Amino acid sequence: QSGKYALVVKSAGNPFMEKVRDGFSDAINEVGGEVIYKAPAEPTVEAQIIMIEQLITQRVDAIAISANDPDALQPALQKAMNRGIKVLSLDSAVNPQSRMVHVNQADPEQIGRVQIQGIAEMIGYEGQIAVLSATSQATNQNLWIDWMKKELEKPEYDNMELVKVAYGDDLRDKSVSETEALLKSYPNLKGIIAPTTVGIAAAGKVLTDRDLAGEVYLTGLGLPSEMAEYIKNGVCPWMYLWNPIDLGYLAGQTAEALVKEDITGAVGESFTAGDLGQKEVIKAGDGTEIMLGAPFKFDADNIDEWKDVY
Amino acid sequence: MSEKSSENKMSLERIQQIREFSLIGFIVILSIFVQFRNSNFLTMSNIDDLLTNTAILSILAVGMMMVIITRGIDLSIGANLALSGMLTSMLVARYPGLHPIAALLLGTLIGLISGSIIGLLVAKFKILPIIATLGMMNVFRGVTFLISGGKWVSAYQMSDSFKAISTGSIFGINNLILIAVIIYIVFYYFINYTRTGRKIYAVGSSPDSAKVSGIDVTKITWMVYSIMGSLAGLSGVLWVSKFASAQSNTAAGYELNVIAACVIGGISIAGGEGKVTGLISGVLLYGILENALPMINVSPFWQNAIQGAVILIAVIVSALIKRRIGSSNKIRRED
Amino acid sequence: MGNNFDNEVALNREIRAEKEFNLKDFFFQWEWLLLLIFIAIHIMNAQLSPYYLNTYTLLDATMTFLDKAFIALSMTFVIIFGDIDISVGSTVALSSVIMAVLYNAGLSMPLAIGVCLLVGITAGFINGILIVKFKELSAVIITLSTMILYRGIAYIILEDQASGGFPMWFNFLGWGYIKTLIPFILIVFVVAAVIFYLLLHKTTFGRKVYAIGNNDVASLFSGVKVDKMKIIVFTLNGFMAALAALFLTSKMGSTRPNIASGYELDVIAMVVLGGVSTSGGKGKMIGVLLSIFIIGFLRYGLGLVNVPSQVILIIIGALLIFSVMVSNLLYGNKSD
Amino acid sequence: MSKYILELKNITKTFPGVKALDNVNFQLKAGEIHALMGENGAGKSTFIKVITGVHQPNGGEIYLNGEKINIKNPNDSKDLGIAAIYQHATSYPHLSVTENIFMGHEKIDSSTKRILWEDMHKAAEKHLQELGAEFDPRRRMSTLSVAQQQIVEIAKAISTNAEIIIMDEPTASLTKTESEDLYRITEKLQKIGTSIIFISHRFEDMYRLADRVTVLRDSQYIGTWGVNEVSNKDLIKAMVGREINQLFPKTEKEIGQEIMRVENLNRKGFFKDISFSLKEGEILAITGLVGAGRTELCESLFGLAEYDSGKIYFENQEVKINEVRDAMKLGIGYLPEDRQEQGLILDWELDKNITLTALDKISKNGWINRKKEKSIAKKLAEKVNVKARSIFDLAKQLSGGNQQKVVVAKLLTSDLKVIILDEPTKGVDVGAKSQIFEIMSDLAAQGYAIIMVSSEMPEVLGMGDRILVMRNGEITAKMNVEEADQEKILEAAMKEKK
Ligand SMILES: Nc1ncnc2c1ncn2[C@@H]1O[C@H](COP(=O)(O)OP(=O)(O)OP(=O)(O)O)[C@@H](O)[C@H]1O
Ligand SMILES: Nc1ncnc2c1ncn2[C@@H]1O[C@H](COP(=O)(O)OP(=O)(O)OP(=O)(O)O)[C@@H](O)[C@H]1O
Ligand SMILES: [Mg+2]
Ligand SMILES: [Mg+2]
Repeated sequence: QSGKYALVVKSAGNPFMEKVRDGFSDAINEVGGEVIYKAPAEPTVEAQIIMIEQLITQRVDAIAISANDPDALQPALQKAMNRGIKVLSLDSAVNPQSRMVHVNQADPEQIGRVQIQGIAEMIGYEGQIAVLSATSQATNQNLWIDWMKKELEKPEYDNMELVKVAYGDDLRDKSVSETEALLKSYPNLKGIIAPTTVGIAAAGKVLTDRDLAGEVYLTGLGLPSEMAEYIKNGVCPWMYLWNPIDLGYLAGQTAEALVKEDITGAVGESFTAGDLGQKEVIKAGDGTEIMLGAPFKFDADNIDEWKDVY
Repeated sequence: MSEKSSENKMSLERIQQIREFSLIGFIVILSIFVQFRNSNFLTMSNIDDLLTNTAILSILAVGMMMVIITRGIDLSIGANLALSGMLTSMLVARYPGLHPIAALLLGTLIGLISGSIIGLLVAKFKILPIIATLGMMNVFRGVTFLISGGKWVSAYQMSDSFKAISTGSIFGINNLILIAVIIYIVFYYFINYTRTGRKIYAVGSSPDSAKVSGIDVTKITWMVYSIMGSLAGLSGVLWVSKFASAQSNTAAGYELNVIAACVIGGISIAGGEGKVTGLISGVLLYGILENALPMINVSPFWQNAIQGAVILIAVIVSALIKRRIGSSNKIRRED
Repeated sequence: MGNNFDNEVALNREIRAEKEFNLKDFFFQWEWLLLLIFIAIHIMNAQLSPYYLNTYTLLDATMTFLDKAFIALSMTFVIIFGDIDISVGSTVALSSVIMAVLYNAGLSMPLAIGVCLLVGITAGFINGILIVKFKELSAVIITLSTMILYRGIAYIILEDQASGGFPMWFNFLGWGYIKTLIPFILIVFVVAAVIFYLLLHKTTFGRKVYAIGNNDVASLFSGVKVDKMKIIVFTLNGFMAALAALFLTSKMGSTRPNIASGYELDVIAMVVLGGVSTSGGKGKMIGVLLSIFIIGFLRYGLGLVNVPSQVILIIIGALLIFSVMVSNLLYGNKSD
Repeated sequence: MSKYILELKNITKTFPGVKALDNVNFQLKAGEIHALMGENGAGKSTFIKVITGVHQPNGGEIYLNGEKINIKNPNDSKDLGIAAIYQHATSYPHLSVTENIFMGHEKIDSSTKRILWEDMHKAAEKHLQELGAEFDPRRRMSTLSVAQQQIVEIAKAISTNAEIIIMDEPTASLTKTESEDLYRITEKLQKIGTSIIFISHRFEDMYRLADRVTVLRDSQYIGTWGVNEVSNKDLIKAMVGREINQLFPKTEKEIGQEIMRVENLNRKGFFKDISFSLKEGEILAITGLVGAGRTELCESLFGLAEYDSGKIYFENQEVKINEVRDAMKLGIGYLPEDRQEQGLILDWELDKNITLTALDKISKNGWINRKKEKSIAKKLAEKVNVKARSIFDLAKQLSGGNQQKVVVAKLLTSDLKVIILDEPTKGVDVGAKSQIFEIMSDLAAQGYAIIMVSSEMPEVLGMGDRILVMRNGEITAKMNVEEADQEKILEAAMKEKK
């Protein structure tokens, strides 16, 4: 049985998404389906809406999307679902009304908390920390930052202080100047959490250039290839990310399960996701999701095997 | 009579000087304000950061200034920068032994080729600059996506010597600042003291006059876009070296920052007008805004609006000052 | 003119007032070339995708680009002036955000829509006033500043939030069909296009726009109220941006401060490919309309066969340059 | 070897649809001043552009000192020692006077190739002084008046040390005294051996300067004469192809009631204390030296620039003229000084140009009635006798004089009472001039009141009923034409105050 499976990502030219695509293709190839990969040149929701319309016209069987906006795709995706297309989101979710199920790389709560735990360990549970995020309206990041703040309320962090959340807009130049501003405005800063790939690499570069390894610690979410340099030189002892290939693979498997109508995206259903084994649909807010697993920790010991992968 | 002529003597230079002074005054006031809010602002290390971070913008601005003087515009520089940055860093990743100077030259050459294609379109095929560069912006960006295959070139793939291009320093001055200063000196001389440099103004001030007085308008136009391209190519190498990462969407939209810096610096979009000294103050003001806003803890949601308002106020104030001087000059002629 | 005048009877010479029909002149128009490209694109798309040549697809395709196209209609006037307005994307965002926020604060939807349009009008009016009051500054720099400023205000208002939850009927704007076939937006656009066509080519208003674009000094000396005209046109452009905001917002069901970024370049490309020269005074509405549909259908058709967006980028860029180059070669450059 | 320094044989030049030069011959003797005359559109400017390499001829040969040469571009001619002052200013408005003079042949340090600014400023100052000009060479070109810009153009030509200097209507925007300066310079150049080609529509210029005169008509070579060998009448006939009996055709008319009165009008920095009255059917000539503020006065009367104080009465009612529409509503029409920049839309057809001032007339509720438009345009174009094929000719295709007639036609679309004409015959040939004057007289006879600004004495005396002389923004003399003469006017125009 074949079919057309579409994967829509945030924007073109993103190595992480290229790996998601590989995993997705692996899953679809197992059943002999056709993969349609779509990546807008700019990360805008307007471009994604157009792509969804094109996919509807092509009568695909399923659309898996990593959304540039959780809400703005709702009318387009509902139109798709009305035409019988199975819709799921991955990586960056759409709201529950716009999807049948979300494939979650990691629990936002866990992502938020683990980064605080990481930085706390690095700085010895004491001192000022700051967050360098992507854009001020990036939903993913904002959700994680909220969980970070909740984690910080625990008593073991009483000696730690979150002094600022800065936004580098996922632009290299801006992320660099924001990092520099942090260092200057808070001379006692001990740690930076950057839950975004461009931000963490820019921060890593600034700390490296200023020889601040061992004085200011960096962690967050980053691409192994981008961060290899800074993990090895000690600026960022470790950081987290999930495996994009597995993420893509799970999304592909989920899409197939939806198309075959093994699942409908309701809580409690379960299916076999190829190599990843049995997966269950669980409740997430108003909607449902399938969880990939815990975020993966990259450190000096394992970074070399990953830096060439993505 | 001699009194009259000495008064007149001031008019051309005076107007521009006062305009620059007003901009510098604005910069000083802004700096004092920021310093008041964050005492780290006027420290050596921050000024060093500020200049380093503004260096690439300032290099691009010199090229853009010449383009704008000839009544043109170049929207493709961000894409051009990304293309040459990507190509160069891919090469560096493959041949880590590549000498940094060779990398710089290579990037400049790629930029030169891209720029001269645009020059050809504008000068020879008479395509309006905004269309030619808008079209080529798409093409360069697309080509960058394609050759990189969606991959980035990361820090670990770049040799230390390559990364040192932008982190290294001579006499304690960062290389980027140094390169920018050299470029400014060279172009200051070129624009003000060579015949070819003056022809740029002639072409912008009146292309028809230039044509009948035997200036090769096509050649000058072509040259200007080629220079712009070369500077964008050079900036591409500096950029990827500075940030130790090459993405296909590097510097997307950066052209608008450069154009904004130019217009703040008094380069008239209508052509024929603009000076290197004015440009420097424009670039500085822009750099300070970028540097200062993160330092004074304004809400990130306010940064855009503040930036827009400051640019608007800066250009309006300088226009008003210019107007003032212009009209008093006219009245002075009467007696 | 040569020698065919007999100077002895030169006085009170008759001057012809009928246009001779010249086949060459007639076909030697930019618009015909655009029409050819337009047809070629449909043929190509039909070859590439089996889904393409189908009433539903073709009509549906228009829904993907018509929101911007509204702005292109009024931007045509702006560019004929020899000016430019790069703040339109930000105006879309600002008017959309204010509408959403007011609706969610309890304003009724029709009123919120009214406010949306009013915001657009105000934003355009401010552009116009600044441009008229500071003539030495050129529209580029002024609208560059307001572009940053207007979006900045949208950010201040909505910060990182999205705002939506509009009533069901509002959905109709962006997604509705008339007789389940013709997209509502297409009908509105056709009406708007006809109005703008007539306005530009058949009225004194349009005539004055061309006059100002060609020579504003001579227009002023001829009694054209140049400043007033400019303010009206920029205000109109703001209004059209707000209209586009309505459709876009409906399309997305919610709004954010970062919507419609990069719209200005898309809109300018549409107008310019349509044969409207950025140096002012030249261009026809028909050309702009053709170019809107050329770019739109080309994008859609290539997307339909899943050509990577980076390749589409290259194709659109090359098309823009190629077509202008051909027109320069064919019709010669007027300034030369 | 040859007795001619420059010789052109059988030069032909066609533009798409126009044959601008048809087998034209021309010989320039070394050290002579040679006048080139002919109607507007005869091909004079095109001819000199062929010599300077701006245009390439379609046929014919050019000899310099008996040697056949090939001039491919303006640089070639510059290298050969030919310099030209073009009819339409070829200046760089944003640059300094010095740069305008030296663009392309800047003074540079021979080893470093560095531009020597100070040397250039000094040299420029010297050139300007030679020309009797007082302004500073560091000034920006755009701040100069038209006449001053013209002087810069001349300085530019002199600065190249050319052997042949061509001047295309250099006196068109100069007043009498300034023209005198120019004559002096030209003669000085001749004395040091420069050969000069001088194009002008003024006979005065020719008689004062030229040794020989060549006439072109309708792109063709008509003949060359020694200036003293040919009568004025024959020369005009050669140029126009018909006889002109009366250059200033003043018709009998009745001067009616006062229509407009200006009292103590002031605009700071431009004019002060201007008072005069104007009657129906009257031609009021305003003259003075360049820079006297006449244009500025006209602009204020037409609502283009606000006046600071003073009163304007129109048909005995006090009125305030704030913008052009106000003036037009009252029935004031204005023919601006610079027809190309201010009067016409060069890329437009004649019909659209003509009706631009009368869009209300050809439209209903804003809808343009093309049929009506075309018929009005045709009527008016014929009325002012424009030399054109059809009303769809582009304005830029017409020669200067015909362009001026189109601007006059624009005025006639409105129901005017007062017509202000600023230098209406600048750069216009005798034939067209007489036609323009004819139209003027006609209009005056129909009861229009006319204000005519002119720097040309014969015109002022020939056409004006009353004469106002301005100097430095003030009126220094008012007289009736009967009591006026050249001396009186000049004295008032140059009277030093203080
Ligand atoms: N670039 C051009 N393209 C087309 N036609 C031209 C061009 N230049 C001049 N002509 C035409 O050639 C003819 C001669 O023009 P030219 O300017 O030489 O006349 P002129 O004798 O200098 O007139 P005037 O006294 O008004 O300056 C005119 O019919 C003019 O319209
Ligand atoms: N470029 C300028 N800069 C300053 N003031 C000027 C300039 N041009 C003109 N003016 C002012 O305007 C007055 C009148 O100038 P203008 O030469 O236009 O007068 P005009 O009498 O109309 O002369 P024309 O014979 O050229 O028409 C001058 O006396 C001067 O005060
Ligand atoms: Mg001429
Ligand atoms: Mg005047």
